[in-house]
Amino acid sequence: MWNIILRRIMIMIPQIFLLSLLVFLMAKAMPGDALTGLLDPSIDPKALDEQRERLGLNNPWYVQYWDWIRNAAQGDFGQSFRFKMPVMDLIGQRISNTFWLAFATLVFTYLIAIPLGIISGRYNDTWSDRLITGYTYLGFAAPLFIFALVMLWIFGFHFGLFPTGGSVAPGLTPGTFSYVASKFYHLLLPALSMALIATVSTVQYLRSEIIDIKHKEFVLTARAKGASESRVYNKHILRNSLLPIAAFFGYEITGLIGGTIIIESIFSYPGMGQLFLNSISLRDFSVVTALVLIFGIATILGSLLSDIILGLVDPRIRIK
Amino acid sequence: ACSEKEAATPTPSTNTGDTKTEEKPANEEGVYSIDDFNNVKTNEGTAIEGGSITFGLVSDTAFEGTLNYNFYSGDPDVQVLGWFDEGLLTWDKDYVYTNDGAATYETSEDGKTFTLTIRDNVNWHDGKPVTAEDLQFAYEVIGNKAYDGPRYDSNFTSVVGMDEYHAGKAKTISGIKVLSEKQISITYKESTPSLLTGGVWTYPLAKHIFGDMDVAKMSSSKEVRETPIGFGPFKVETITPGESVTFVKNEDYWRGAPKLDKVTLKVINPTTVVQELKSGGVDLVDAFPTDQYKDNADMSNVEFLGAIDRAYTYIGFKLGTWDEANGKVVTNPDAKMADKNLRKAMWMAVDNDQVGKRFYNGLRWNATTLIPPSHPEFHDSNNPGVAYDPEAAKALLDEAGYKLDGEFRTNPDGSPLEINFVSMTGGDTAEPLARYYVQSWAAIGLKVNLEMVEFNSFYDRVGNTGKDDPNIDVYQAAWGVGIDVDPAGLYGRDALYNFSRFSSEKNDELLAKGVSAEAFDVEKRKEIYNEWQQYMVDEVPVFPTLYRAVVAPVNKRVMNYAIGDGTGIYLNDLAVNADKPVVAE
Amino acid sequence: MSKANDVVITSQKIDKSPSSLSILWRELVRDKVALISLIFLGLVLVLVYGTALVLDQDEIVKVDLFALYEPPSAQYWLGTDYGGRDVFGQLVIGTRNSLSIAFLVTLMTGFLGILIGVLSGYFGGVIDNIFMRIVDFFMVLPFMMIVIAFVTAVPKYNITSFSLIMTAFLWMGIARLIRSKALQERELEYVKASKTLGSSHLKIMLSQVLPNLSSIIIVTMTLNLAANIGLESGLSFLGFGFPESTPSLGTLVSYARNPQTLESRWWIWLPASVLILVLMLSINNVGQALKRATDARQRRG
Amino acid sequence: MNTELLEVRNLTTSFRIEDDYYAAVDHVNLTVKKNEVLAIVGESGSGKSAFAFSIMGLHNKAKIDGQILYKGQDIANISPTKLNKLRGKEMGMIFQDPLSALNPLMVIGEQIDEILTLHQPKLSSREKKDKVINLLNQVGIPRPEQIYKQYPHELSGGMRQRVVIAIAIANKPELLIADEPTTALDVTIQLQILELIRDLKNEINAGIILITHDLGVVAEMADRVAVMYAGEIVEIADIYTLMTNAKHPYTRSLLNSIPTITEEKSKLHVIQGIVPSLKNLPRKGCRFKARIPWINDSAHEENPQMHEIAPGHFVRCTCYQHFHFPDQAEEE
Amino acid sequence: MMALLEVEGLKIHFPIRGGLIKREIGNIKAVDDVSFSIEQGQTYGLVGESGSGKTTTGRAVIGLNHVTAGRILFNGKDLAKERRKDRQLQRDVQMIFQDPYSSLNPKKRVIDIIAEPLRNYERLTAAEEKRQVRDLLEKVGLSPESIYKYPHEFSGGQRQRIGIARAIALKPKLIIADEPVSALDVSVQAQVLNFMQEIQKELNLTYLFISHDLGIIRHMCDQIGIMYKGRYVEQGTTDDIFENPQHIYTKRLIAAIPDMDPTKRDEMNAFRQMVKSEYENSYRNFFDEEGLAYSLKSISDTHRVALPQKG
Ligand SMILES: Nc1ncnc2c1ncn2[C@@H]1O[C@H](COP(=O)(O)OP(=O)(O)OP(=O)(O)O)[C@@H](O)[C@H]1O
Ligand SMILES: Nc1ncnc2c1ncn2[C@@H]1O[C@H](COP(=O)(O)OP(=O)(O)OP(=O)(O)O)[C@@H](O)[C@H]1O
Ligand SMILES: [Mg+2]
Ligand SMILES: [Mg+2]
Repeated sequence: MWNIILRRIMIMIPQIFLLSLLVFLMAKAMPGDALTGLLDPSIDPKALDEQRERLGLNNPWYVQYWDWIRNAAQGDFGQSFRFKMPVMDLIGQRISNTFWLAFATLVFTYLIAIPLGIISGRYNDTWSDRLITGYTYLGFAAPLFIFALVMLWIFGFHFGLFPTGGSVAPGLTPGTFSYVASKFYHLLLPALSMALIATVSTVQYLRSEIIDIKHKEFVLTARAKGASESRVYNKHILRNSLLPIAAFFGYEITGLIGGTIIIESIFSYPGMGQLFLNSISLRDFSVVTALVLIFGIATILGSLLSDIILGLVDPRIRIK
Repeated sequence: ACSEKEAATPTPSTNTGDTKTEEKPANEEGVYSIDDFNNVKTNEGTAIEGGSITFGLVSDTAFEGTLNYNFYSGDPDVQVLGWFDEGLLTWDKDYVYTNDGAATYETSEDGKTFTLTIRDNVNWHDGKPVTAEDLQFAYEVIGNKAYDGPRYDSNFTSVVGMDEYHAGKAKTISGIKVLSEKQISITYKESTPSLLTGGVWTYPLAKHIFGDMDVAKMSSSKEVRETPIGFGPFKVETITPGESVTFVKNEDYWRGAPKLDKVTLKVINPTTVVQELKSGGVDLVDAFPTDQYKDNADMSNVEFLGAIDRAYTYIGFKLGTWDEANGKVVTNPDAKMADKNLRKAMWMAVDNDQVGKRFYNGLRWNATTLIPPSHPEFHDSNNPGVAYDPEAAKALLDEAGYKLDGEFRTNPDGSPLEINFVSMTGGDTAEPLARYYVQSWAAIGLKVNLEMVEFNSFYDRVGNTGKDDPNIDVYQAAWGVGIDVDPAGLYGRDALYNFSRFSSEKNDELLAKGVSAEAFDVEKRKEIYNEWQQYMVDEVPVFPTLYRAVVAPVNKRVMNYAIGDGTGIYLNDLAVNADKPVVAE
Repeated sequence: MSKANDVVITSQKIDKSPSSLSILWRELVRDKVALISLIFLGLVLVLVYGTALVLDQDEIVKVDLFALYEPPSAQYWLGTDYGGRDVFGQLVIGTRNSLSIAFLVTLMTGFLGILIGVLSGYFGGVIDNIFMRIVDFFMVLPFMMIVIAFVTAVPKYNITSFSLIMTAFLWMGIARLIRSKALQERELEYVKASKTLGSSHLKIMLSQVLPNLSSIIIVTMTLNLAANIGLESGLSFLGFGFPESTPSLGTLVSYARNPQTLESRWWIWLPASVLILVLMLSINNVGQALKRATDARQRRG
Repeated sequence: MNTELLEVRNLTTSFRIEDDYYAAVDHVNLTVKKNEVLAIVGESGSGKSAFAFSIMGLHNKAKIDGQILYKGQDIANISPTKLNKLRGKEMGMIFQDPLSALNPLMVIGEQIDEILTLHQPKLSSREKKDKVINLLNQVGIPRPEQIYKQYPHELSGGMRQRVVIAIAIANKPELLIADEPTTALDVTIQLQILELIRDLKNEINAGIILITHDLGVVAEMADRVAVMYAGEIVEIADIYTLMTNAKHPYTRSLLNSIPTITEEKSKLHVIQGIVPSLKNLPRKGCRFKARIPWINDSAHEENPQMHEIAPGHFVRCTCYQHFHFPDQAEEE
Repeated sequence: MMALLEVEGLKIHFPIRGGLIKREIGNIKAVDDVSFSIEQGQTYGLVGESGSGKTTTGRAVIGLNHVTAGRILFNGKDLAKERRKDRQLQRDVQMIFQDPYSSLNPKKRVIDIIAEPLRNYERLTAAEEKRQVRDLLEKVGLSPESIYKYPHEFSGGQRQRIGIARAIALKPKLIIADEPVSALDVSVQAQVLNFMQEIQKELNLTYLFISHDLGIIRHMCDQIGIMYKGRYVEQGTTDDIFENPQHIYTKRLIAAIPDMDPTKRDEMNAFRQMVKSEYENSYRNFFDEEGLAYSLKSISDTHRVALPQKG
C-alpha cells in the first residue's frame, strides 16, 4: 500500500514538471502580454520596454521558465500584473470561495446521488426507479451551462430567491455568523445547480453497480445464510457498490474544476474559475499559469486520493 | 498629458455606456438621442439626515483593488477611488484646471512653472494634513526606476530634472520645489496649453505612510490594498477583495462633512444590473450597458442620466510601418490603401447614422471628426465629416481607376483588389457591425475579407509592439480620449499608437501648432484643431465612425448627483430623500 | 478430394448469420425510443446538411440593420438576432457546425485513441507502460482550462485548430477503454492461436483484435459524439469555442447571457438550447441502445 | 416416512424470456431423507442449479410452482422472514464457484461469523470467534487464527471452497445442498473436499443434495442418484442399481462416455447433439429423442411418464426396452 | 528412431517485480529443468495439478513463451532459435487450445478462421483456398456448408473440431493440445477425444497432450510425464505410471481419482488412507528441503522417477 502511494507520488513529480512546462510554454505562446492592455499614448513605449525587461519578459524562454519554476517551487508565482499583488495572495483570496463552492457541490452531489442511486438500484424497474432514471436521463443530456442559466434565471431573477452574483453580501465582518450565513446563501444556488448535473453520473453508476452486485453469487451466499433483505443490502450490496463511488471521489474533483469555470462565470461568483477567465482575457500570465498549475496539481492529487481511497477500502488492492 | 481617466485608452469596440431619456424618443421608435439626456439628477423631495446608498460597479470582472491613484491601472479601481480620494485640482467642463479644488494654482509668466497651494483644511483620513511634500513624494515615487505602475508618462517626463532623477543621476527632481508645508512648485521643460488640461499630476501620496516603504513593494502593500487612505469625502471601512467596498463618511472632509453616512460599492455583473436596479439592490451604477437600455428605458424607479463619452470608434487604414530603431512612423506610398480616394470611398460607403440608430438605439451616433463632442470647445460641430453616399463612393472609385471586374473592383493597374479587415471580438454587436461594414463595402464593389480577433491579438497585430502585421489593411478600433485634446499621441509621427502609420509634414505642423505657445489662446487653438480635423477628413488615414454616450440610471431617491466633468456637484452633497431605495413597479 | 469439386459449386450461397454489426442494428431497431431518436437524428442531419447546400450561408449571416430582433414571423421563422440575421438559418448552420466539429473531434479522438489503445493493449509491457504514462499525464490536465488557454494561445485560430485542440485533450478516455479491452482480448486464446498460426502482430491487431472491439468502439464513439457536442457548445458559450462569426449552438445559447435576450427574446437562444438537449438525448438514446446491444447481460430478451 | 427431510412435488421453475415463461425445472418430484446423499447429475444446462436455487428460494425473478415440503412445511410459499429462519440454520448451500461466493470486502472470519450472528444471536463475540475457529479447523484449514483475518482473494481455490463449506455447515443444517462443489478443483483437492462432505454427513446426519456432472464423484459419494435432462428427471435409482443397471438411454450414454482408468482403450461413446437451450426445449414427447437418432421413434411414449421398474428405481419413458446399446451403431 | 521432439533441461522463469520501481525481486520457476522426448506418431501426456507448469511447457514448445534455459529440438533443430526464421518449422508445430469458445475469433467466419494459417504460409487462389477449407471441414466431420457460419453457431464440440481443422491445415507433425476437452461436457468430451485419435492415425500426428484428468490421459497417451511445481516427478509409459507408480506424488494422484464402482468405496477409502500416510511418512525421501522433486532417475528403459541422488 505504502509502496503504491510512494510510487504514485513519484510518478506525480514528472507529471507536475511536464504540466508546468506545458503551462508555461502555452502562456508564452499567447498573443499579447500583460502590458498589451496598457495602450496609453502618453506613456513612452520605452518605459513599457523597461518594464518588460524588468519583468524578464525579454529573456529566452528557458531562462524565464527556470526563474518561474524555481520560484513556483517555493510557492512564489510572482506578481499578478493586473492586480499588482503576489499571485499566491490573489489566489488565496479566491481559493476559499472556490473551495467552499466545490465542497458544497460535492456534499450535495453525494447527498443526492447516494439515496437516489440506492433506491433506483434496489427497486429497479419500479416507478420510483423510473422517475430517478428519467431524471438522470435528462440530466445526462443537459449541458451544465444551459441548466445553470435556467436555474439562475428562475430562482435568481424570476423569483429572486437567491443572490445572483458575488460570494458574500457587502459590509459583513468576516467571522461573524451573518458573514458565514451570507457566504453559504451565495453559494447555495451555484452549488446546487452544479450538483444536480454532476450527480447524474454517480446516480447512474451506483444504480448499475447495485444491480450488478445484486446478481453476484456472494449475495446469494448471504441470502442462503438467512440474512434478511435489508441486511443483505446494508452489509453486502451497499458496501461493495459504494466502493467504486468512494474511489471516484478524487476524480470528482477533476470534474468539478471544469464545472466551476462555467458556474462561476454564470453566477458571477468570484472564485478561481472566474479569475482564470478574466486573467486569460487580460493576459495576466502569472495568474493563468499559476491557476492551471494549481488546478492541475489538484487533479493529480485528486487521482492520487482516489487511488489511496481505493487502496484503503478495497482489500484486493491493499494487499499489493 | 493626462491624469485620472484622461489617458487615451483603447476601448473595446462595444460595452460601455450610453444613454436615453424617458421623454420623447426621436422620430423612430426605440431611437434615442443624447440631447434628450440630462447629466444632472433632478432632485425631488427633501433630503433626509444621513442615509446610505449602494453604488453598483458594472463589470464582469472583479476590481483589481489597487486603491491608490498613484498605482491603479484599471478603470474599475478608479470607480472605487473616486469615493475616498481626489486630486488637488478640479477642472471645468472644458477640462481646464480650476481653483475650486483642494488646492489652488498659479502659472508663472513663461507658463512653465506651476505653483500649487493646498488648502489648510485638507487632511488625510487619519487626520494628518495633506502637504506639499506628499505631492513631491508622489513624483519621486512614480519617477523611481523601481516603480511598477503605469503612471510614468509625459506628465512626469516633461518635468524639469525628471529624466536625471529617473536615470538615477540625481537624488531629487530639480524642477519640483517644496516652498512651504502647503505650497509646491513644479517646473516643466516647455510651456504648452496641455499642461492646463490635465498635464499636471495632482495626486499626493501620503508620505507619512509610504515614506519608509520600498517603492517596488508599494503597489502590493496592505496600505494600498486593504487599508487605503485618501482625503476624499468618504473613508474606506471594509473591503471584500474584488467584490465590494463599504465607505463611511469623512467628517473632516475639506468641503464639509458629507450628507450620507455610508456608501456601499459592489461589483455587479452587466447581466444582473437591471435586476439590481429594479429591486433597489443598487441606487446608482457607474455606467449602464447601452444594449440593455432600450428594453429598460421606462424603468420606473430610476432616472437615467446621460453624458457624452470621451471616446470614439474608428476605422483605420494601414499606410505604413513602424520604424523601431528611430521610433518613427514610416509611411509607405505604395501601400494597398495608399490612395485616399479609396479610403474616402470606403467612408462614404458606410451608413453610420443607421448603425448608431439600429445597433445602439441612437446612443452611439455618426462621428464626423477625430475630436469627439466630449470636448465641446474643440470639436468642430460644423464639420460634417463625410456623408453616407454609396453612389458617390462608386463614382469616386471609378474615377480613381478601381474598375469593376465582375462583382468586385480591381486595382487601377488591373490586379485584383482584396482588402483584409480586422476587427475585435467582444460584445454582441462587434461581429454584426464588422460584417455590416464588409457588406457595405461589397455594395460598392470592394472585396473585403473580415477577420474577427480577440483584443490582445488584435493590438499585437495592429502594431502595439511596433511589429505591424502586413496582412492587415483595414482595422476597426476605438480610442478613449484624454482630458487633453492634443491628438499627437495617437496621430503624431513618433507615436507608436499611430496604428495607421500615417504621417505628413502638414500633419506634423498642425499637431505642433496645437501645443505651441500661440495655442494658449483658446480661439487660436480651436482654429488649429479645426484645420486638423478637416485635414484628417480630407486625408482619411482613419475615419471616425461612432461617438458614444454614457447612461447612468440613478434611483429616484438620490439627490445632488451628476455624471460627466465639470458639473460642480461633489460627492459630499450626495443625499437621499428616503431611507430605502425606490423599487420598480 | 474428388468430391470436393462438386461441393464448390453447390454451396455458393452465403449463409446469413448475424454479424455483430447487424446484431447492433437489430437491437437498435427493436428499441423504440432509440429508433425514434435515430430517425430524428437522421432528419436533423438531412435537414442540416441538406439545407446547408441550399441555404446561402452568406445570406444568413448578412447583417440587416432594419430587421434587428424581429420576433418569429413568416419571413423569419425563428425571428432575427441583434444583427438582423435569421435565427433559423443560423440554427441550421450552427447545428451543422456544432455537429461537424463534434463528428470531427469524435473521429479524430477515436482514431488516436484506438491507435494508442490497441498498440498499448496488444503489446503490453514497456510500450503499454510508456503510453499509459502519457495517458496519465493527459488525464490529469484540467481539460477546460487547458483548452481555453490553448484556444487563446493559438495564433491562427480557426475551426481546424479548435478541433485539433479538442482532440489533443480528449483522446485519452477512448485510448484507455480500448487498451483495457485489448488487454483482455489479447489474453483470449484466439490471439494466441493467431500467433501460433504465423500471423504478424499488425495483422493480428487489425484483423483479429480490432473487429472484436468494433461494437465497443461504435458505442463509445456515439456517446462521445454527444459529449463532444456538449463540450463544444459549453466552450462556445464561454467564448472559447468556435471563432466568432461562425454560428454554433453554443454561441446561440450564449446570447442568453444578456438578460434581456434571456427574458424577452427567447427565439434566439431557446431553440438552440432545446436542440442541444434533444440532440444529446437522441444520441445518448442511440448510444445506450447500442450499449445494451453489445452487453449481452443487458440485452433485452 | 418420518425420515423424509425434503419432499419436492411437481416443482416447476420457469424463467421469463421475451415475455414468455419457459420451465427450466419441469414437474420434478424428489425426496431426500436424513443422512442420505442424493446426487443429481446431468449435462450443463439441464436445470440442476435451477432446481437447487428453487429449494433455497434464491431465485428472485423466476416463477415457481409446485410444493417444496421441508419437514412437511411448504417452503415454496412461505414468508421471507420464516424462510430466513430456515436458510442458513436448517438448510445450507455450497456454491459452485468458491471465489464469487465470498464477499470480496469481508474477512473470512466475518463471513462465517455472520451466519452465527443471524441464527444464534445470543452468542457473545468471544464465543462466536471460538466457534468460527473451530469450524475452520473442522473443514481442515490450517492456521485458522490467521485465515480468520484474511480476505477471500488471499486464499487458494481449495481453501475458499472449504470456507464456503464452513459457512454452509456452521449451524449444522439438516439439509445441505452442494452445487458442483468440486468442479473447479484439482483431483487431490476434490478428494479432500468430498471426504469432508462425507464426514459431515456422518457427523450431523444431514440430508445432502449433491449436484454434479461428474459420474466419478457420484459413484464415490451418492446413496441415490437422480439423472436430470432438459429440466426433467429421467431416472432415479440407488447408486448400485444406477451404476450397474441404468435403464434410460441418457443415463447409459453418460456412463459410457467417460474414459475411465480401468477400461481398455476403445472408442468412447458419444452423445449426439447438445442440450437444447431453454427456449428450444421440446415440450412434447421424449426430450432426449433428438439425441438418439438411431432409435425407432415409435419406441417413445407420447408423453413419457416416470415408471417404477423396481422398488426405488424410476425411469422416464419405456423406450429403454427397445433401446439397444450397440456400440457399433452409435456413430452414423 | 530419433525422437521428433526433444526437450532438454528446459527452464522457464518468470520475474516477480516489486518494490518502488518494480525491480525484479525474484522469479517464479514455472518450469525448472524439464527434459523429455516424444517419438513420431505418439501421444505424450503431461499431467499435474494446477500451476505445475504444464501449459508453460507446452507454450514454450510452440514459441509463445520465452525460454530461460535449455533446448527444444524438433527433428534435431533448435526450435527456440530457429523457429523465427524457419517457416517449415513454424508449420510443423501447431496447437489446439483449451477453450473452444475463446480460441476462435467470434468475429470471423469459419472460412477465415481455418484459412488463416493457409493465408500466412501459402499463396492460394480464393477457390483453391475454399476447396482446402472444405476438405478440412469434411475431415473434422463438419458439413462443408458451414464455412460461412460464425463460431457461435456451433456447439462446443464442433468448435473444438474447427480448432483442430485449423491446427491441421498446414499438415503439421506435432500438435500441442493443452487441455483440449476440459471445458467440455462429458458427452462432448468423448466426441473430441475420439476424433483426435482418428485424425492422429490418419495424418500420423504426434501429440503433446496436456491435461489434469488422469482418466483422459490414460485413455489417450502412450507416454506420460507427471509434473509437480515445475519439475518432473515421474515419467514412463502409460502402464509404467498407472500400474507401477513409483513416486509417492504419482501414487497419490492416482489414488485420488474417483472410482466408478460404488461397491468398492470402503476398499478405496482404506487404500487412499494408506497412500496418504505413505505420502506423509516418506515425504522427506521424495522431496528436497524446498519441497521440490529431485532429478529423474531411470528405473527401467522407459520409466524414470525423481529420487534423491543417493537413494
Ligand atoms: N435466471 C435465469 N434466467 C433465464 N434462464 C435461466 C436462468 N438461470 C438458468 N437459466 C436457464 O435454465 C437452464 C438450466 O440452467 P441451470 O443453471 O440450472 O443448469 P445446470 O444444470 O446447473 O448447468 P451447469 O452444469 O452448467 O451448472 C439453462 O438453459 C439456463 O440457460
Ligand atoms: N506469464 C506469466 N507470468 C508469471 N507467471 C506465470 C506466467 N505464466 C505462468 N506463470 C506461473 O507459472 C506457473 C505454472 O503455470 P502453468 O500455467 O504452466 O500451470 P499449469 O500446469 O498449466 O496449470 P493449470 O492446470 O492451472 O493450467 C504458475 O505458478 C503460474 O502462476
Ligand atoms: Mg449449475
Ligand atoms: Mg494450464
